Amino acid sequence: MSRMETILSLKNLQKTFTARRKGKTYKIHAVNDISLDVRRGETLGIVGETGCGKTTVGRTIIRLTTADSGVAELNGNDIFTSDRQQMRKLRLKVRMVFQDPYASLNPRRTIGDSVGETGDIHGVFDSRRDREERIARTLEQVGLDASFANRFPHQLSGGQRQRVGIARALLPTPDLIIADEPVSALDVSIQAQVLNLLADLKDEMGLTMVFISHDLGVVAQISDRVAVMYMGNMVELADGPGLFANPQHPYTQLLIASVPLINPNKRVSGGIEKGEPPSRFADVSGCAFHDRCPLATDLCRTTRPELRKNGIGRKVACHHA
Amino acid sequence: MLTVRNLVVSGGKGASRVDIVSDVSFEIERRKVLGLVGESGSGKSITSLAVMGLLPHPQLWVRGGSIELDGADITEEPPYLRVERGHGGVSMIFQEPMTSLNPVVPIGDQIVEAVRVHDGSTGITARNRAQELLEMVRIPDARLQLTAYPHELSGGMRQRVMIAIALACRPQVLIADEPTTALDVTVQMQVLSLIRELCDTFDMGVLFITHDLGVVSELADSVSVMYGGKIVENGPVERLFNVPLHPYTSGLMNCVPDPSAGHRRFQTIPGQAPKPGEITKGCRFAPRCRHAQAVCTTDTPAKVVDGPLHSAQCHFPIARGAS
Amino acid sequence: MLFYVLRRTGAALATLAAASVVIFVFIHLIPGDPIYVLLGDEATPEQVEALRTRLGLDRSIVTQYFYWVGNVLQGDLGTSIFFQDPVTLIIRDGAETSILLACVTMVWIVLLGVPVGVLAATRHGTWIDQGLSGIAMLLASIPTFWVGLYLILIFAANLGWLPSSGYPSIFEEGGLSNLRYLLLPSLTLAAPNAALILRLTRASMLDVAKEDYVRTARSKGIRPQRVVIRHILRNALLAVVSAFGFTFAALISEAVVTETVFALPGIGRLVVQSILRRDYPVIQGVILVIVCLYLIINLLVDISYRYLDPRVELE
Amino acid sequence: MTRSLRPFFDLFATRPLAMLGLVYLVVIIVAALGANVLVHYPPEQIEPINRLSPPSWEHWFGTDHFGRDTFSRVIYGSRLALLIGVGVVSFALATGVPIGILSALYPRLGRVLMRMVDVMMAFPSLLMALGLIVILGQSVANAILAIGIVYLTTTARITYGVSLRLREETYVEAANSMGASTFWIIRKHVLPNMISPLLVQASFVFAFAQLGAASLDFLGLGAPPEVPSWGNMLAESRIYITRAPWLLFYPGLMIVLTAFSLNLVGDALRDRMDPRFREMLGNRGR
Amino acid sequence: ETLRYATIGEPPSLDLQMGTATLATTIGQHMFEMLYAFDSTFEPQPFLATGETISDDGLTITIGLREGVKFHNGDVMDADDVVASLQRWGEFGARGKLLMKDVTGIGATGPLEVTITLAQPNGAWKSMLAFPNGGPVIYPAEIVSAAAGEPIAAENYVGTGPYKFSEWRNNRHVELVKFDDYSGLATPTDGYAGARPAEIDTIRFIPVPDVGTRVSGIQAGDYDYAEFISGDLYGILKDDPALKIHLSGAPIFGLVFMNSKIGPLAENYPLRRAILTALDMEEALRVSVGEEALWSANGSFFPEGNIWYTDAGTESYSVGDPEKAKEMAAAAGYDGSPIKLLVSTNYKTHFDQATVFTRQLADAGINIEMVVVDWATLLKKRAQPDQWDMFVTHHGNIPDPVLLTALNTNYPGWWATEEKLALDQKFTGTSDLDVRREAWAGLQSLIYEQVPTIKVGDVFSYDIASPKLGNMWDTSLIWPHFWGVTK
Ligand SMILES: Nc1ncnc2c1ncn2[C@@H]1O[C@H](COP(=O)(O)OP(=O)(O)OP(=O)(O)O)[C@@H](O)[C@H]1O
Ligand SMILES: Nc1ncnc2c1ncn2[C@@H]1O[C@H](COP(=O)(O)OP(=O)(O)OP(=O)(O)O)[C@@H](O)[C@H]1O
Ligand SMILES: [Mg+2]
Ligand SMILES: [Mg+2]
Ligand code: NI
Repeated sequence: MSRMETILSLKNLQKTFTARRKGKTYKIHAVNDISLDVRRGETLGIVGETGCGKTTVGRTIIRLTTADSGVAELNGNDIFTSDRQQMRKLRLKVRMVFQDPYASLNPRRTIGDSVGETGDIHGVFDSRRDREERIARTLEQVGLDASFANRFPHQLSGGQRQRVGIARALLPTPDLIIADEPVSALDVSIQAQVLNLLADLKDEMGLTMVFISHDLGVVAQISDRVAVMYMGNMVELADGPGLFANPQHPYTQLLIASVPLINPNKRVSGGIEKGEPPSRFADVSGCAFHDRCPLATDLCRTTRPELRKNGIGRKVACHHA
Repeated sequence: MLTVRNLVVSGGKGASRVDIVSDVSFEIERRKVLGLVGESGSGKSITSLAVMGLLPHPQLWVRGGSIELDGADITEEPPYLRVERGHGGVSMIFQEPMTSLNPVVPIGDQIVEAVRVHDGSTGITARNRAQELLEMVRIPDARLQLTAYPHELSGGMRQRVMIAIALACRPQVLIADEPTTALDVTVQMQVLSLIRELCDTFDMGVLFITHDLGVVSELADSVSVMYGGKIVENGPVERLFNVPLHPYTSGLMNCVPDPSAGHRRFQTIPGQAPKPGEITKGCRFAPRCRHAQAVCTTDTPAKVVDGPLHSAQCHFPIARGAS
Repeated sequence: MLFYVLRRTGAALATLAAASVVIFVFIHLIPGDPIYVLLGDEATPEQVEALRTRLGLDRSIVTQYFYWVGNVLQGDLGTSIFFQDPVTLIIRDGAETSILLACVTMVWIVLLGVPVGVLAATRHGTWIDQGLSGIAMLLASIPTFWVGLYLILIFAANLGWLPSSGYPSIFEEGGLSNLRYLLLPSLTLAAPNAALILRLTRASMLDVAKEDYVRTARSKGIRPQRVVIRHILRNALLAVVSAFGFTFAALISEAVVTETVFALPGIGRLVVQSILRRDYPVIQGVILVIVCLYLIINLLVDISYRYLDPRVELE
Repeated sequence: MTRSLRPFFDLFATRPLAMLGLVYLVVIIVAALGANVLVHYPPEQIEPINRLSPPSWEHWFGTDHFGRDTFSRVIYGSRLALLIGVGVVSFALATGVPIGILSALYPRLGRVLMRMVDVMMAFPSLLMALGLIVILGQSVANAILAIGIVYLTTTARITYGVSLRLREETYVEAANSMGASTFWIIRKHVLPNMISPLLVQASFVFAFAQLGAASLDFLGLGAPPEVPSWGNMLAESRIYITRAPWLLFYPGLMIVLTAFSLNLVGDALRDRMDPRFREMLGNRGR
Repeated sequence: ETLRYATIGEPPSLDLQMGTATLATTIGQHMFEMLYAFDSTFEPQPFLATGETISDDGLTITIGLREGVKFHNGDVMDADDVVASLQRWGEFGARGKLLMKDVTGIGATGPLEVTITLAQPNGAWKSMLAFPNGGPVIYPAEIVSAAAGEPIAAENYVGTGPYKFSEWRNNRHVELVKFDDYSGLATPTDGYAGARPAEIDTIRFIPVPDVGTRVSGIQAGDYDYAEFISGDLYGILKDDPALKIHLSGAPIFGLVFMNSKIGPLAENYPLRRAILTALDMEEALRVSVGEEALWSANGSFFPEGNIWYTDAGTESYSVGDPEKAKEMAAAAGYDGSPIKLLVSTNYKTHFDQATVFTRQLADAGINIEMVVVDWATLLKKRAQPDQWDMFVTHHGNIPDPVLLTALNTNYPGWWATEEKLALDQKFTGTSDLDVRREAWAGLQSLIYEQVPTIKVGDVFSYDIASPKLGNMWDTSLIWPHFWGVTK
């Protein structure tokens, strides 16, 4: 994880949704001015609570959602301004793994067809044989037998389906994988298998990955660097171990303290009483976290803190860290 | 207080009958939280529905065993009969706060409905009680929120409303079936501490169902681990987590990611959990177990004990056997 | 709310405008000519031309259209070629029958469809359920006029319990007791529709019965009947209510056959006859009115739907 | 093939009535195809001397007012029933499905198309069919077209609804993220997953087409009456309701049974599509 | 008391001068009266007239009018009313031209005297003044002059009859009420002639389109009288004590017209005769009517006993010989190309007959292509010569052959051969009955030779009535009437 070339670079990414409630129009700042670099070969984790904008970040990168403003560059090519043809090529390079392995597989297509779909769309296979071989090889890469190619999704278990989901993102080999909560639908024992698989693939193939999850534990164990999001803002960016050992932003601290651990000595206490994330319809001024933050001051209520390096060299968006 | 003995829940009739929950026994005491953990499909929810008397007939039914509450047999007795017969109450909070509340009825009315049945009070009294309950589960502006519809509340709030409804039934035992899975971690902590607190205030026992070992470890007094419809290990929380007997329990513990542990490979349990009726002989964990031997696939394991409260069903328990 | 109604009304008006063009074009595509119907066998070409000019049928379609629309906007639907009466009057008379027939039919549909649907759902999987569903489907499969003819034969001609046909307005002698004239027709018309509502009620009851909140309701210890009525039925009806709207609107056109069999002076029969004798103003007027009714009913259903279901936003 | 047929047999095994319906439909199809072999009177042969004779050995279902053999007309009628059913269904699907899919995938186009469908739906259906028949002239093809247009709208609506849902499916999203073209998505993802609801819709449309054709016949605007269709047999002979009831009975029975069977089969299919029902059958999806 | 009459449908305008619809006449004859009326032997008798004097050359007809005849609006009828009515009818009326082509003037020659002058003698004038169907019924002059070529509006239905117009509610009923000031004749009722005493207060004509419902309605007592019942029900109904059957005395007959303007049949008389030879009318009548008592395969255009009855040419009627027809067709050069037969389903009889003919012609190797349309389309299409070769219609009973549509050169078919025109001239150009009858025999035999139209056969329609109706006639002359009837 030394200095390496930047593969994906996001600058001032901004996305606002409008929603109507009770006859009023609300603006939801799903992604609020986020800048981020992903380096070749690394796994970048993004964590945060429901609705904080993690998925939106992932989706804007491959333009499943169009960003309002900002720049995204993949290998130096601007994603947001590329035309149809360039976009098609780009989608061969950046691939997604979806949260729900069942929903992301067409129940009427065989596993082989699903895995080979990207190749089929882009016409990368030389022949039927070539196609079958490469599908078989990819399936084996994710620990599935080549015979799975002829099965249907409903004949597979959850863990196997997610392996298929990953296999699909690997054929043909991409530059970047965006994995949106790829394991949160799985049981712990299966989750562990899949996480190991991802780690192995990364080592073997030098995969670059943006790993999105709400589960701090999972992110911690797979990511080289972690970005913490809150209400569309990036509040902290740090290397994995550092973040957990020494969280700087009060929100990160709250998050880490809330993770239930297998530690019979740590008991549920009445300590955490600081409310829920505010509704996304509310327009918050200043620091999005100020109403839950023990350190909040008037400054926090009025001015939005920038993400900047703090005293110990960590990027934090907090007036007090 | 609540005693479940050798509970067997079956589905299907005749040749296609399968036991979804087999031979499950546990006890719940006042002011104590029993954690029931296990992977998806292990039969936790079915067990809790059986206890509630809410199994979906005729697909599922109790084939054997008994459920007693304060000495009264309440097996397969639906809640309204329990009320009529004056048996004690068991209430339940369900996994999905989003879908467990009637979307077209204001939450106040939904609470009042329960208050009416269990307190016999009506009108303004019942309404006041409902408000009181909402305050008790720490819903701000309880009075105003009585007229709110479920979709106007956040997930955490809805789960609190569910708890309020459960409390309105004046339960002796509260069953919480994965009440926090759909919630964010920060909110989860609040709900957990609320349950813990109410358990003491209302002098009730709690059956807390989850797949998250971390949650039980922080909340429960004792734990039962379910696998393939059976309880494979149970014991007080410290014992179980410090010296697990069953290989499944320890395997599970190793799978759980821990943010403070940094990069590491997970230890995994290979394979996947059996479907109901898939394994009928021997130990159901045998195909996935590292310590399994021939006997595991043929004979049902006997109970091994480690102290008065801690026991497991295994031929080769970890503490005694390997490592 | 007001905004929503206005917006929806606007959309309905747009639909209406589009519909008016379609009606007009459609009608003038119909071959044949009211002139020949009116003048009969012996007409000379000069007579034909004279009448054509008088009726304004010699002008271009576009001119005729705008002429018509202009009049419609002033509340004048024109004059029937055949009756020489204002179309509005003719429709008003027929509308009483048709709307009343639709209402009485709706009552049957609700009285038969919903409770029986509930019964079938609560007895789900038993022979009662299967029997009821079977009968319902059978009813939905029988041609209406068949039912009508037999009902007349049995209840009017043989037993003499009910009048065979016709319908004197309730505002005339006989008053409300004239509703008995609508008993057989409404039953005829209700049979297939009640069957559909029954099946819909049953299906959505079963759907709702599987919802988590029903389980929550049961867990509270309230009685099963109350669970069915307050929690299941209430939500199940949400799906049924929108079907009511469609059904009501459909009844008015389905009534064509019933009105013919029972010789009812309704707008369904009126429009068929008008088509057959090419009474353009009446066809246009009636269809326009039916389209309006359809739009109004749907608007009402949507609004009531939004009242019944708090989740739906009044966008 | 076996893979996709199996569940159907499972389904019908649990539903004896639906099974009966299916068997009946097969019998009707066979009868329609083999009509020439099955009957020993041509359906249009007139024998005025033997008119309105009751069922007998000679004429199993009696004769009509032309002295034509009702049995043979009923059997030949199944041809027209099939023709009308298949014709209407094909027309409704061939037009409604593309409209529905395109509207869902191209929202801007969809707004226009669906508004048009709305306008069409606002027209009373039977009257619209009637008007079309008058415009186009009375023939079987035109009856099919007129009824088909009526069901075009509902088919388009259903397709639109399903497509909207499918458009949101994660696997469609996934295909999108792979750079798939719209055509690819329609072909590989939308159409194949629409088959079940369309099948259900088709079976109901088939049933209602029979009833609709019968209503048109009743109003004297159906298929020209020399073609034996059950509907116009009924309509033609309704004045003999007391004089020669068998004339109404047999064709009526055929319509009822056919519509009933189709409804049964459609209903069973619908239940099968319901994932909850599938769950009960044991092949749990997720 | 109300008499409820179930009609087959709704009449077009009740302005009898303008239209020829049967139903309009049935209803209208209760309100409107004419100078003459037919007695039971179809002899025109003075009605509003007191009688006539005809000049020796037969060119001047002076008609005296009854005194003190009251219109429904209270006015008293005088010569001006009659003149205005006759003039309007002559100019715009449905059948007016047939007489008016010979008329040079109509004038009032006294307060109660009208004089008609003719260019040449006309033998049909009296019948035409007695025939209400599309005929010169007498309206008040101011109403007539206001209406001119337009059909009279409902509120202006003012006549002199025993019933006056009350209301017309579409699809519900047309209601007539007794006219208390009716000034009728004192002579005994005889056919339509003589006294017309109104016994029942109100008559309602209620449209009941479905024949089954009309029958059930009589059985259930909802109606007192129902018209046009299917022939096949005759057998059952004639023994039903709950109702009485009333046969029409005047047969209706089916006609199949051929296109004399263009197409394969235009001038190919041998082929037309081949077609005629192939047809067996008894089959067609049996199928379309049923009960034998209700039809008669009569080739003459008038029933036996009628003064116009003749069997000239009828040996070619209903031959039903496919073999011979085939030969004839071959000889006529028929090549098997389809012949378009226009028919509507609105009249079941038409359709049934067309179906039988198509079969019969197929047996003779003549290929008929049925074009099935609704009646309104048929009316429009038959006016366009290129749209059809044959079409099916029917014809009501008429008092004089001049009224026969087939003889009208403007009528679709457009039969106007030299032979026909010559005979026509002979027929209409005199008032001598014998000459006219002879000419008519010639015309009828020419019809069987040139086949401009084919007569199918006589059909006697029947109606049913509740037995409660008293003083009822047994068979109606042409249209059922209810003066004199009690309930
Ligand atoms: N298409 C959309 N229209 C309107 N609002 C949207 C849309 N997509 C997302 N949002 C809103 O944007 C915010 C961010 O959504 P996003 O899905 O990115 O969050 P997330 O962090 O992925 O949440 P989760 O953990 O629940 O997946 C949410 O408040 C959501 O309601
Ligand atoms: N109605 C039913 N009929 C038959 N089998 C059922 C039925 N409901 C559930 N099952 C089966 O019973 C088993 C246990 O289900 P249960 O819901 O108790 O699991 P769980 O432990 O609660 O899982 P999760 O963590 O996913 O909630 C599952 O394998 C399921 O397939
Ligand atoms: Mg997300
Ligand atoms: Mg569960
Ligand atoms: Ni989790």
